[in-house]
Amino acid sequence: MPKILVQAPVVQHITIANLINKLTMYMPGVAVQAVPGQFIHLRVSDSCQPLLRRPLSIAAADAAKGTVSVIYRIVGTGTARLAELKTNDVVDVMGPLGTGFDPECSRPLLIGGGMGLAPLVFLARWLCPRPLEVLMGGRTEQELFWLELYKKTCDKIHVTTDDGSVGQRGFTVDALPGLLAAGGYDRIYGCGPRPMLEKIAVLACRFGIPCQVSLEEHMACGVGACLSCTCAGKAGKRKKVCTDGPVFWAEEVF
Amino acid sequence: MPKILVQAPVVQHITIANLINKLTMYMPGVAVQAVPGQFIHLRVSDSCQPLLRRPLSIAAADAAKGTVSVIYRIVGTGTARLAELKTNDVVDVMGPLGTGFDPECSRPLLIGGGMGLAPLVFLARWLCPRPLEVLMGGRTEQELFWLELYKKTCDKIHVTTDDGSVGQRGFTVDALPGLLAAGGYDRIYGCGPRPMLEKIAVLACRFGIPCQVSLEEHMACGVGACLSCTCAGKAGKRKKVCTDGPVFWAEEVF
Amino acid sequence: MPVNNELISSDMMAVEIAGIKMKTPVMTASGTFGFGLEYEEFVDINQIGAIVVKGTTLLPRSGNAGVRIAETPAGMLNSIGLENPGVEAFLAAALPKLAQYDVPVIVNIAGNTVQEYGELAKRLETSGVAAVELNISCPNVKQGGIAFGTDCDSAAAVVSTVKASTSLPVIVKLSPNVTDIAAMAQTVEAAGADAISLINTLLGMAINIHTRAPVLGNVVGGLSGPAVKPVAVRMVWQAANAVKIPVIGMGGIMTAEDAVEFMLAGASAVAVGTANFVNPCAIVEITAGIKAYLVAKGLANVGQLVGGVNLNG
Amino acid sequence: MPVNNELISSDMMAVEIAGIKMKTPVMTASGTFGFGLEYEEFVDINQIGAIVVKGTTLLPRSGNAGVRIAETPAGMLNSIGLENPGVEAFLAAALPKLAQYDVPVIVNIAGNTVQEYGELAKRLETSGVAAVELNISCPNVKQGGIAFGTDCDSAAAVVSTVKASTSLPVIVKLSPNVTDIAAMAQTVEAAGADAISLINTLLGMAINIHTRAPVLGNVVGGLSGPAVKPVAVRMVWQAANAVKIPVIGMGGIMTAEDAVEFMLAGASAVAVGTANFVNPCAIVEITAGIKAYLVAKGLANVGQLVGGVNLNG
Ligand SMILES: Cc1cc2nc3c(=O)[nH]c(=O)nc-3n(C[C@H](O)[C@H](O)[C@H](O)COP(=O)(O)OP(=O)(O)OC[C@H]3O[C@@H](n4cnc5c(N)ncnc54)[C@H](O)[C@@H]3O)c2cc1C
Ligand SMILES: Cc1cc2nc3c(=O)[nH]c(=O)nc-3n(C[C@H](O)[C@H](O)[C@H](O)COP(=O)(O)OP(=O)(O)OC[C@H]3O[C@@H](n4cnc5c(N)ncnc54)[C@H](O)[C@@H]3O)c2cc1C
Ligand SMILES: Cc1cc2nc3c(=O)[nH]c(=O)nc-3n(C[C@H](O)[C@H](O)[C@H](O)COP(=O)(O)O)c2cc1C
Ligand SMILES: Cc1cc2nc3c(=O)[nH]c(=O)nc-3n(C[C@H](O)[C@H](O)[C@H](O)COP(=O)(O)O)c2cc1C
Ligand code: FES
Ligand code: FES
Repeated sequence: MPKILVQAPVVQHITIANLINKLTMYMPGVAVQAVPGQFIHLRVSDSCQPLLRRPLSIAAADAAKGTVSVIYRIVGTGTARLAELKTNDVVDVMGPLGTGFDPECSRPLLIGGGMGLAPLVFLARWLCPRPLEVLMGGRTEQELFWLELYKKTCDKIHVTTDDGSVGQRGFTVDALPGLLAAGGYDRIYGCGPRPMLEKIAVLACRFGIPCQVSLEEHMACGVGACLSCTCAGKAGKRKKVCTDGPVFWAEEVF
Repeated sequence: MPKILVQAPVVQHITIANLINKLTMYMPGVAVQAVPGQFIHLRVSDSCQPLLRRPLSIAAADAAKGTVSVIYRIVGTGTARLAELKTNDVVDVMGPLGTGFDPECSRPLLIGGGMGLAPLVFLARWLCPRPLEVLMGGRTEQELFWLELYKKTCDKIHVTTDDGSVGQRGFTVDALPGLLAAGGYDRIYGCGPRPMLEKIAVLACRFGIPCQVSLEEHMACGVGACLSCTCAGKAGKRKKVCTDGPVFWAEEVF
Repeated sequence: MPVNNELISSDMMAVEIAGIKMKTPVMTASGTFGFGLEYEEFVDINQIGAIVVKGTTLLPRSGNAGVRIAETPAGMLNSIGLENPGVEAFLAAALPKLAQYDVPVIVNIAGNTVQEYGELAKRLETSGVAAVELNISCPNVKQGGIAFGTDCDSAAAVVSTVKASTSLPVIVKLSPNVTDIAAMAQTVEAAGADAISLINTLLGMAINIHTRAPVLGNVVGGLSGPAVKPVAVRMVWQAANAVKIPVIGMGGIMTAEDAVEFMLAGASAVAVGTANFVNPCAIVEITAGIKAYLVAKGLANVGQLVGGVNLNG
Repeated sequence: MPVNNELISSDMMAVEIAGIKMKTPVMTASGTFGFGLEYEEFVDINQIGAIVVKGTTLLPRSGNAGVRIAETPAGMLNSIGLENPGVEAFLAAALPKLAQYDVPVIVNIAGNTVQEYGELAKRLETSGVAAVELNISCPNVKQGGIAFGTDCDSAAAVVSTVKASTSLPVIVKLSPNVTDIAAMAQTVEAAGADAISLINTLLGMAINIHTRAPVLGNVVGGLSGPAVKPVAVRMVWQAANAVKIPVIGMGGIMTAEDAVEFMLAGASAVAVGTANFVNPCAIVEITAGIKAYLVAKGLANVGQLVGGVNLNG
């Protein structure tokens, strides 16, 4: 699976919620190879302002159409630049990068917090037609535009919000013990803030369910060359989030 | 005449020759004050790449419509950025800056080389309906799109090209002695490369004709604060091209 | 009772550096704001913390020949070479105009010799001058420039001579072109400096690959602007931790966020240089932005920011 | 007779630095190109002048904790802290893979003590290693780092110890965080360096004004990228004029124009660092661009550029 550099035209760029956009680009070479959990590394400006690329998870890849989509939140300069892209503008993209999720399971539970739900959209589609459940957490009702993106692929959608405006009040991890006790899952996939993933890993271990998590670190190269993204791994071995991950077995990194 | 900072919408942006554009912006406060020879200082990017503003001479100002135009050649990063502007885009502009031409004359000769012809377009219009002659020089026929811009205001247009493709072969200054000997001018206005201006100054002095020249220097502030643009003046006194000029009496600076 | 915004805001922004009372901590950086009035049409001069005027010498100087500025990625090089009309012309022409405003005037001075610094400081001990800033760090002149600022002994000699020649507060402007900025800060503190300011420009160079000539007439020049900000913040942090006298921070400040960053690193006041060229209203916008930051963070006084970086954060 | 472009171009681009024969003058900068193969899918490794691998230490190091990079205007700060698997792992795992290619491999080494540098150099005197580059300028580790590179005596001690321990060519990588780069260059030349490379990163800092914490886990980090280019060009120019040994120039090279600028300033070869992150094809594009420049200017050999800046231009 070679990593490639492409000048990808924008096919569609839509706002799906407040400050959340979905960007679809034409890059057949990436689309045909991509697996869920992998990411692309986008150049957001042709000047050196900002200088570095921005990593975004692949939220959809359509090998037939040759398109790859990302779902991103506008949080700073780089994503604000990205938001200016119009149809047919060309984006400089490296991809697909990193190691994706392992699909060997029959009753998975997907757990996503915030933008961690973006790569899981792709994963859910990929795992179809397995019976699928997703546990999603957001701060308020406003973040639950994700429901729409999961309803076709998932049989059951469990929702928590910090303020209780939709679903159960609290965090995903508060709802998790109950779900796991009800049982039946043979795999957990988690993506979201690190504290959430750590708690998921503990519970997964307790319930004896194999668990994969997707990590985030600040990245310069995206290909394992700069060591800006490494995290502590098992037995003191460092892991590169950009190439050894972003997806890891929970016990590799926690 | 206060200098102002305005966010000026682009009214029209057209290509008038290869790599030469005319940009018209709405900035009534500048338009109403501007006199020929003055310039505006444009920010070409909202990031710090490029960082500094770019000075461009005012080529037209329409107080009634509130518009100001510049004619510029794409030579580097900044002017390339400028060239991307579309109608209704907003440009951050300081102006009007510098000291303009003195209009007290009755039979002026305007002499322009290359982009030095841009401010003289405005000057020619301003001096109407005096009998006007312009001597213009370019490298080839391709640069003589200027003819079009002067034919309404000028009675006589004298042309030189380096390659002789139009008008007299040679430089403007080669044609100048003949014109001055034929006589009758009571003012010379020159704008263009420094060596040309120096020669004009010498001839003007020899023929006893008051002469104003417009100089160019690299500028940071444009308002007299940084001293990046100063040139040697009379009696060892330094002159700021951005505020004491860009228009000087020839004997002040040569 | 209606809130008097003006009063609240003055109080929350006021600072005092080495006895100089300023309405805000935002000053102009020497050499980027002329003699203080060039930006009058864009900025309400009375809203500036202090005006630091262009480097002034005993005799007039015409500066360096050739091209004096070059643009670089997120920065600029300059090699003005201390062009200025000399201290007498400053006193006769520029100072009276500045005196109309209610803003402290700080005169940046450069000498060819240690003695010249002393003479300049003495000459400037006059009504209307709030302090002198010793430019021992100008990279653009052969003498009286960077040599004093990169050698501890010379720096100390300049400072003690000036202190002996004037009762004005003495700010020493440090060069970033040194191995150990903390040692330099301590040296000038020990020699009697009332405050330090930093950074002056980093020595840089650019070459035109088509003509093969240096872009600047003077071959090398001083780098300023956003590009140098990380170096400046680091040096302000190191210097502020090394001395007890107040630190005036500068180097690439374009926004209020940048100014706050310098204050958190240890600066009691900040100066804005290159940003003026990009945005003539930079100083007032930065001042307003700091105020807004204080309000948003519930802070009563800008002094609460100084040195507030939390290393265990 | 058909022109053999391949041959012409190899000839015109070939350089030899301290006995290391390189097909082109464009090398990788240590720490930005991993162990040489991470960019394999983007770059034809055989077209690279030389591969300088990540800073290697005697024992494995896990590097600094917390966030390790921060973006700055036209640059970046890094505080990797010399994470690496140690010299034995390098020799066992990385070197054999690099040996497949026809490209000189230069190992960047860092020791905690003078002796460690010697041991590392001795251990690396093995087939497949073309030279060692002494990293006496890493701003991100407490020992074995910048301290050696900012003090002439320590630098000389490291160089002479290494020279006594190996017959490999020794390149000394200088820190820009010094007052007098020319003096440092002369010191390491006198101590036996076969070449010098510069600049390493400028020490910088960034603070998050919302959390008040330093952006980098290590508080300070090294600034690289276009922002530092003017400083790097100036230092290369000063160093090249101070020594007779060849100079490898780096610091913010993004384009062929930048590379040519360094060579005109006096660099016999150049290294590309941060640019790889922005454009994974940077090295090949820069190489092609230099060739195109030579052709356009009618130059037969890239060596003709070296030190070609015309000060009277
Ligand atoms: C493997 C991976 C996949 C990601 N997938 C997504 C996604 O699908 N959708 C989404 O909205 N976001 C995703 N992120 C986070 C996204 O990369 C950042 O939000 C983005 O880089 C912020 O850039 P900015 O310039 O807008 O913000 P700024 O805060 O201005 O960025 C400053 C610098 O910090 C880096 N940075 C800031 N936040 C992060 C972060 N959370 N992770 C890594 N680097 C960061 C930026 O890349 C940049 O170098 C992912 C991150 C990683 C590492
Ligand atoms: C008072 C004044 C009036 C001008 N009027 C016009 C005009 O009407 N039409 C026109 O086409 N050009 C005019 N110029 C020149 C114009 O400013 C430059 O062509 C332009 O700044 C180049 O910017 P760039 O980024 O495209 O080029 P680059 O070469 O990339 O610019 C690099 C830096 O050098 C400066 N620079 C480059 N060339 C010049 C130059 N000739 N004069 C001053 N600074 C320069 C730039 O401003 C910038 O800071 C004028 C210059 C001055 C000083
Ligand atoms: C054009 C220019 C002229 C300068 N002249 C002086 C000077 O005369 N004296 C001085 O101490 N510093 C001088 N400086 C340095 C600035 O005061 C300031 O220290 C430096 O530019 C860093 O701040 P900045 O990045 O905000 O510009 C000058 C800087 C510039 C850009
Ligand atoms: C992420 C990163 C890691 C680096 N690691 C090393 C290193 O291990 N050893 C070293 O000598 N220099 C190291 N450097 C410095 C570079 O080799 C180079 O000197 C510097 O970045 C300037 O070049 P650039 O602007 O092209 O990046 C590192 C730079 C970066 C950005
Ligand atoms: S981002 Fe460079 S090693 Fe992971
Ligand atoms: S451009 Fe600043 S003084 Fe003229």
